[in-house]
Amino acid sequence: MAILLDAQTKVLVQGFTGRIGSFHAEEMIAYGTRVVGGVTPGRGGQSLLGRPVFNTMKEAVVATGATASIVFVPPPFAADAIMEAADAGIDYCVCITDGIPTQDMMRVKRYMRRYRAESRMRLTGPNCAGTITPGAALLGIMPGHIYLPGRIGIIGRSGTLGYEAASQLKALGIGVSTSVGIGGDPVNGSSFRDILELFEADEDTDAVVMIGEIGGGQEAEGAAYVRDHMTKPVIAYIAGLAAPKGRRMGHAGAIVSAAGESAQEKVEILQSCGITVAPNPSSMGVTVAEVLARRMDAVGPR
Amino acid sequence: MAILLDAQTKVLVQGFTGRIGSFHAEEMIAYGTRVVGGVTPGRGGQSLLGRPVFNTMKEAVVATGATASIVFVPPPFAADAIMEAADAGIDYCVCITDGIPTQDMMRVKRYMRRYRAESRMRLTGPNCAGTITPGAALLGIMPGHIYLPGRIGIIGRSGTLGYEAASQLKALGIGVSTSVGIGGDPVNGSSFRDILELFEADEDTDAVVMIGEIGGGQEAEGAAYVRDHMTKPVIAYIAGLAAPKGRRMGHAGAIVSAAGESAQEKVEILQSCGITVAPNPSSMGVTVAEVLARRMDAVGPR
Amino acid sequence: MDVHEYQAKELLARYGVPIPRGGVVYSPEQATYRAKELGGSAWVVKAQVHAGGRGEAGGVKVCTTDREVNEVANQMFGSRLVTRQSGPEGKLVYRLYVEEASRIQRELYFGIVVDRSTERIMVVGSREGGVEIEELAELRPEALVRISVEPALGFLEFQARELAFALDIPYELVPQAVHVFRSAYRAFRDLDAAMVEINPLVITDSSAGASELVALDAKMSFDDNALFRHLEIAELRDRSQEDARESHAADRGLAYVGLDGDIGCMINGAGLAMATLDMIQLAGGAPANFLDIGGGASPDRVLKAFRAVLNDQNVTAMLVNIFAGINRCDWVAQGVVDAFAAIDVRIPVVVRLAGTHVEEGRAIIAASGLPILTADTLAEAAELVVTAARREKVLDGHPA
Amino acid sequence: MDVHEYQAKELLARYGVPIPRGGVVYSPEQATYRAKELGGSAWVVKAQVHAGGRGEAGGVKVCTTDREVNEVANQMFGSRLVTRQSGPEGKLVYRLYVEEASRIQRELYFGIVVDRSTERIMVVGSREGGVEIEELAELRPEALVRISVEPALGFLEFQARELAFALDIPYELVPQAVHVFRSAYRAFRDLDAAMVEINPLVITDSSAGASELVALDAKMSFDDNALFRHLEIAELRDRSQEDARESHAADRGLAYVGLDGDIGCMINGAGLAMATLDMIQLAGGAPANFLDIGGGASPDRVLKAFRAVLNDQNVTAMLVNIFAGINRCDWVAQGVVDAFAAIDVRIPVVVRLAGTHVEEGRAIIAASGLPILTADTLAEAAELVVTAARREKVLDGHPA
Repeated sequence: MAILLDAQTKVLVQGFTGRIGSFHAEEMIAYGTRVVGGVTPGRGGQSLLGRPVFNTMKEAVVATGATASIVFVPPPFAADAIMEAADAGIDYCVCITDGIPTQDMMRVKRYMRRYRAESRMRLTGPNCAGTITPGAALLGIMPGHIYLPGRIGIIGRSGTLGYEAASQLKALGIGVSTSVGIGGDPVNGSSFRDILELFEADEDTDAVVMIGEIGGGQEAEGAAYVRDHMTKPVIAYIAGLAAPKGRRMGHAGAIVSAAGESAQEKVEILQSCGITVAPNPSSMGVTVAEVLARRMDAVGPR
Repeated sequence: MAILLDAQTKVLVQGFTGRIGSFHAEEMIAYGTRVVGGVTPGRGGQSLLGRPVFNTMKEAVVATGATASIVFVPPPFAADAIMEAADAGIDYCVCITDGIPTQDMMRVKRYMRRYRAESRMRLTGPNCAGTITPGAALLGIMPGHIYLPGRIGIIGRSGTLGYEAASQLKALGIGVSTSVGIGGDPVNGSSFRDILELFEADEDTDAVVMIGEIGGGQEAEGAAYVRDHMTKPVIAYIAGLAAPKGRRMGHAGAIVSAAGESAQEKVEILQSCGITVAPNPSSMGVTVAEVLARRMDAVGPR
Repeated sequence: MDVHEYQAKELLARYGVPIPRGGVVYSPEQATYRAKELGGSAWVVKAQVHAGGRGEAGGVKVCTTDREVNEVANQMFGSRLVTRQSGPEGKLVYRLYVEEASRIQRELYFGIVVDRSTERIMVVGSREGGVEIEELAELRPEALVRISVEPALGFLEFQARELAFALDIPYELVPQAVHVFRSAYRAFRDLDAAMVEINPLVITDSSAGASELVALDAKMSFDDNALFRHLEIAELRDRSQEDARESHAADRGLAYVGLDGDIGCMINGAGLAMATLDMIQLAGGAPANFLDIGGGASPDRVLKAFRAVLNDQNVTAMLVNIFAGINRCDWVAQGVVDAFAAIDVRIPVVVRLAGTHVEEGRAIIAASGLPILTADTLAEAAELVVTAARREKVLDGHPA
Repeated sequence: MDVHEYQAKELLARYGVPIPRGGVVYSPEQATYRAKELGGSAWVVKAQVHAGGRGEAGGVKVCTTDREVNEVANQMFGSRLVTRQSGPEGKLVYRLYVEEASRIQRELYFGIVVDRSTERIMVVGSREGGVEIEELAELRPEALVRISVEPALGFLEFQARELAFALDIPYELVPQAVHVFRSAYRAFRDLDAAMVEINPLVITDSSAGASELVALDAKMSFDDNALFRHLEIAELRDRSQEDARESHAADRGLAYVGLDGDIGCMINGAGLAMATLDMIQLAGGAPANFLDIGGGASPDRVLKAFRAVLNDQNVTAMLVNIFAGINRCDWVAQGVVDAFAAIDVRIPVVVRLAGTHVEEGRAIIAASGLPILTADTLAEAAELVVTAARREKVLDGHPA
C-alpha cells in the first residue's frame, strides 16, 4: 500500500463545511479518496457532498470507522482539532493549516505523548500540502495529475517544491509510491526521520527523495538515520542557498539561526551521510534517474 | 535486602539543616542508616553531623553517589524538592512533609512520568512516617526500637498505626522485613499495589500486613492485586469504622466521598479477595500469628 | 474549606461564568432594598449556609413582592436551617442572597472534582441537573459524563465541546457552554479548589430574549493544604458555619472532628486516632471526637488538647492514647500532669503510652499521684474508658 | 516580530523582572527632562533600534550632566545607526531610552528560546554576560548552561535554583535570581515570545547598598503566528525599523523578504520560492526579493504582488514562477495580463507556469500579445531572467 494512505483508507475532513475544507474535500473525492464524512461543530446531522457531518470527532469515528483525518481548521483552533483527532482514535492525521502558534504545536506534541507509541496517532504537517499515494488516494491539496504512480517516495517540507519534484519525475517516466509533506513549521508532527523509517520498511518503495530547506536540524537527523539504517538510496535537495542568515523565508521554520542550519552546511552533512544531493532544484528528477540507473547497473538485470 | 532500603543504601537528607531535618538525620544515623550528606540551598560547602551540605541535589548525587533521599522540606516547597530528587537521578525518595497541596502532588506525579518506567524514581509519601528495614536502615521518623528484624512486610497509610502493628508483632516475637509508610494524602507516590508487588517479589518477606483506612480506592486496587497475583498471605486492618461519612479524619485523604470508600465496604472487598482482615486494631499482631500458624500447618514442618 | 453559594458564584463569575444578578444581605431591610435595586417582578431569597439540600428544607424561597421578600428574610434571619446535610443542629442563617428569578428551560449538572484513582482533575456533567449528584451516580451512573483532564494541558476546547454536545446543549449555546466549562475549570485549577459544582446550570427560557446558560446554584470547596497561597480564599472562612468545638481546636492547630458520643479522645496520629475510635465503638462506647495532636507534642500542646476535649459538655470520660515516634512519652505524661494542675478535671482519664521513652512516661504518671487510669495496650485502654464512661453516666443519673 | 529594548523591559518588568529606572523620550528636551526627573549623577542614553551591537556602534552613551544628555540626544535623534546587525543602511533612531546608570559588579547572560530539536522551551544562562551569545556558543559552548523546560510544568523552582548556582550567583541573591528567571519564563510563555534575552543581567555593586540583580539590556521577539491573541504586543510593531518594501508587502498579506539583487521574484510556495532564488543565483543572477504569493492567488493578489516587486527601484527584470496546486494557472495568467494593463511595466518579465490548468494559462499569456517571455521549466526560466537582467543593465549603462 505504499505508506500512510491507500485507496481503502477512510478519511474524515475536519473543518468540513468551511470554504476551504469543502473545496478540497470535493477534490479529494474526485481523486478517489474514500472521504466518509467530516466534522464541523454545530453542523452535526447535516450532510455535504453526500457525506454526513458530525459535531465531534468521536461521534464521527464511531459512526464511520474512519482511521485518517485532514485538518482545514483556522490557526487559532487547529491545535485543538489535532488533539481531538488523536483523542478520537484517528491513526493518521494531516494538518494543512498554516499559521499555528509554536507553543500550540509544542502542546500538541506533548499531548500526543500521553498515548503509547504503538497506538499514537501519526501527524504530518501543519503547514503542508498533504500526502498522496498516486492512483490510490489523496489527503491534501496537491494537484493529483502531476503524480505518476510508481516506486519513489518523496518527503518534503515545501508543497510546491514537492510538486516540482513529482513533475520532473513524471517527465522522465518515473512514478511515486507516496509523497508526504511534513510542513514548513519549526515544530511539526513528523520529521524526515519518521517518514524515512516508513519508506525504508515499505515494499513498494525503491528510493526516496528528501526535499529540505534552511532552518532546524531535522534534515541532519534524517541524514544520520540514512547513514546508519537505510538500505534504499536517498536523493536530496536543500532549498535556500541564496537565503541570508537570520531572515525568515516564508515558512515559519525557514530561518537560519544556529550552526548547521544553512543550506550549504546541510548539503555537506547530507553528502557525508551518503545521500546524493541534486545540485539545483531543476535537476531533482534527473538526479533520481541517475541514481536508479547506477543502482540497476550495480545490481545487474533481474 | 528486604525491599527499598538496606544498610548499604546511601541517603541524602533534603532540608538537612532545618530543625526537623537535622533532628531526624541524627536519629537515622544513630540507627545505622548510611546518611552521606544533605541539601539546603545556600548552605552548600558547610557541613553538619560530619556530613557535607550541598546547594542542589544534582551536586549532592554527583559528589556522594547517593541513591535515596528523604524530604523534610516545608509544604510550599516540598513538591519542588521531590522533582529535584527525581531529576538528580535518585532511585528512592521518601517524603515526610504533611500539608502539600493536592495539585502540587498531581504535578509531581505527572513530572515523574517523563522518565521511563524502569528508571523512574520511586516515591513513598508524602505525609508518611517513612520506611524502615529493621536492623539495617531507617529512612523516616519512626522509633526504631519497636521493630524486630524478621520476615513480615508492613504497608500502611498511617504512621502511628504502623507502630502499633510493629509493636504487636514484636510482643509476639514476630519480626519485620521492611515497613513502608505510603502516607495519608489523597495523591501519593506509591500505592498499596506498588508496594505489594515489591513484597511479593522479595525473598526476605513471607507475609504482608496492609493497614488501610477510609477514603480513596487504593485498598481495593491492592486487594485485586492480592487476589490475582500474590502467593504470599496478606493480613489487613482498615481504620475508620467509627468515622462519619463526608468528614475528613485528620489525614487529607481520609474522607469517605464515594461508594466503596467506607471502612466496612473496604473490609468486605478485602475479604472477598482472600485477605484476612483483623477485627480490630488491637488484634493485628495475633491475626498475623494465626495466619502464619495456619500456613505452617498447611505446609508442614520444613 | 467550604464557602457560601454567593462567594462561590462571585469567584466563578470572576473567571467568566455567568450568574444571575444578585447580592448578599445581612438584614430584612437590606433584602428589600436589594430586591428593589435588582428590579423585575420575582426574586429568589436564599439562606447562605454551608449545607446542601436548602431548597427542600425551606432555605430557598421565590418571592414576587418586596413585602414578601421582607417577610421571608425576617423568617430566615437568625434561624437555624436543618437540611439533610447540616446535622441535627442545623446551620445558623445570618446572610441571605437575593437574586433575580431566572426563567428556566432546562437544568443541567456540571461539576469538577479530583479523581483519586487517575490522580487527575475530572469534569462531570449530566443532562439531569438539580438533583443530587451522589444519588444520580449511585442510581443511574450512565447519566453522568466524566472527562479526565490532562494536567499538562488543562480542559481542552474539544473536550468542553464534547461535553456540551453530550449534554444536548443547543448548537447556538455550545460556544457559550465551552466558555463556561473552561472558565470553571480555570477557577478550580487557579484557586486550588477541591470541588466546584454548578447545580443546576440552567438554560434560560427564550421567552424574554435569547436563551443563555446561567449558574443558578454554585458550590466550591478548597484544598486546605493550599490556602497558604490563596489568602483571599482563606479570608472567606465563615466560623458561624463550623462546629464550635472544631473551630476552637483548629485555632490551636489541632485536627479535631466533633462526633456525637461521650468519650473524649486525644491521640497522636490520624490512623491511630481512627483505630482508637473503632476500638471504643467495638467496646460498646461512643467517641465524642476525633483528635490528632500530631507529632512533636509539647506539654503545652497536650494542655491545649485537653481543653479542646473537655470543652465538649457531653464528654464523660477521656482516653489519651499515645504511640510516641517523634513524640516522647515522658513529654506527653508531663503534659497530662500539667493539664490536671491547670484544669479542674472532673471526669475519669485513661492514659495509654507506648513507644519512645515509655518507661519514663509511665513513671511520671505513677509518681504524680493523680487519679489517672493507665493501660498497656489499645484494647485494654478502650475497655477501661468505656467502663468508666458508663459508670459516670450512671452516677450522673443517665441510664447507661 | 521584534520590539524595542524599552518595550521588552516594560513587558518583563510587568512579570517581575527588575529593570533600572528610566523612560523613553522622543526629543532632546524630553531626554534632559527625564534625566533630571530620574535624579542621580549618571545616565545612559540608548538609541532604540531593532538591531544588536548598538554599544560598539555608538548607540549607547553614558552621560554625567544634563547638558551631555542633551548633546548626545541631539546627535542620536534622526540619525541612522549602523550596527553589525542592522544592514548597511542602518536603522532610523527616533526614540531614545534614558535610564539611571547602574554600578556593575558582574555581568551575566540569560536567555530563553524555542529548542527545535527537543520541541521545548530552553533556558540558557552564562557567567559571561555582555558578549554576543552566538559567538560564545560557537567559541566556548561549555560556558553556556542549558535547561530544557517540561511544558506541562514550566520552569521549575529547582531548575531556576540550579541555574543560579551554576552562574555563581551569591547565596543571598539566589532567591531573587529564581524569581527573575521564572518571571522571564512566564513572560515568554504567556506572551508567546520567540526569544527573550537579558544581556547583560547584572549584579550591582554593593558600594551603594545591598547588591541586586537588574536586567540592564533586554530583547524580546514574538511568534508572528500567535499575535492574533496578543493585540497589545501586535501594537508595539515599529514600522520605522522595517524594510519599507517588506512593510508594504506585509500590509498586503504577502510574505516578502527584501534582498540586495536586481531580479524581482514572484512565486507561489515558500519552498519553490527559495529554490527559485537558488536557481537565479546559480545562473549568475542576484535576486531582489523573496516573495511567496501563497495559495489561492486571485488576479487581484497577483496585481498586488507585481506592485510589491516593482516598488523596488533596483529591479531590472522579473520572474513569475507558479506551480499551481490550489492555484490555477489560468487565474495567475489573467492576473499577470491585468497587471500589465494596470501598471506601466518597463522591465522584462519571464513567466513560468506549471500544474493545474497550465495549458489554459499559457494560452492566456500567448493570446495577450504582451512582451512576456515564457519558459516551461524552472531552469529555463532562471536562465531567461538572468540574461534579460544583464541586458537591461547594459542598456541602462550599468556594467553587467
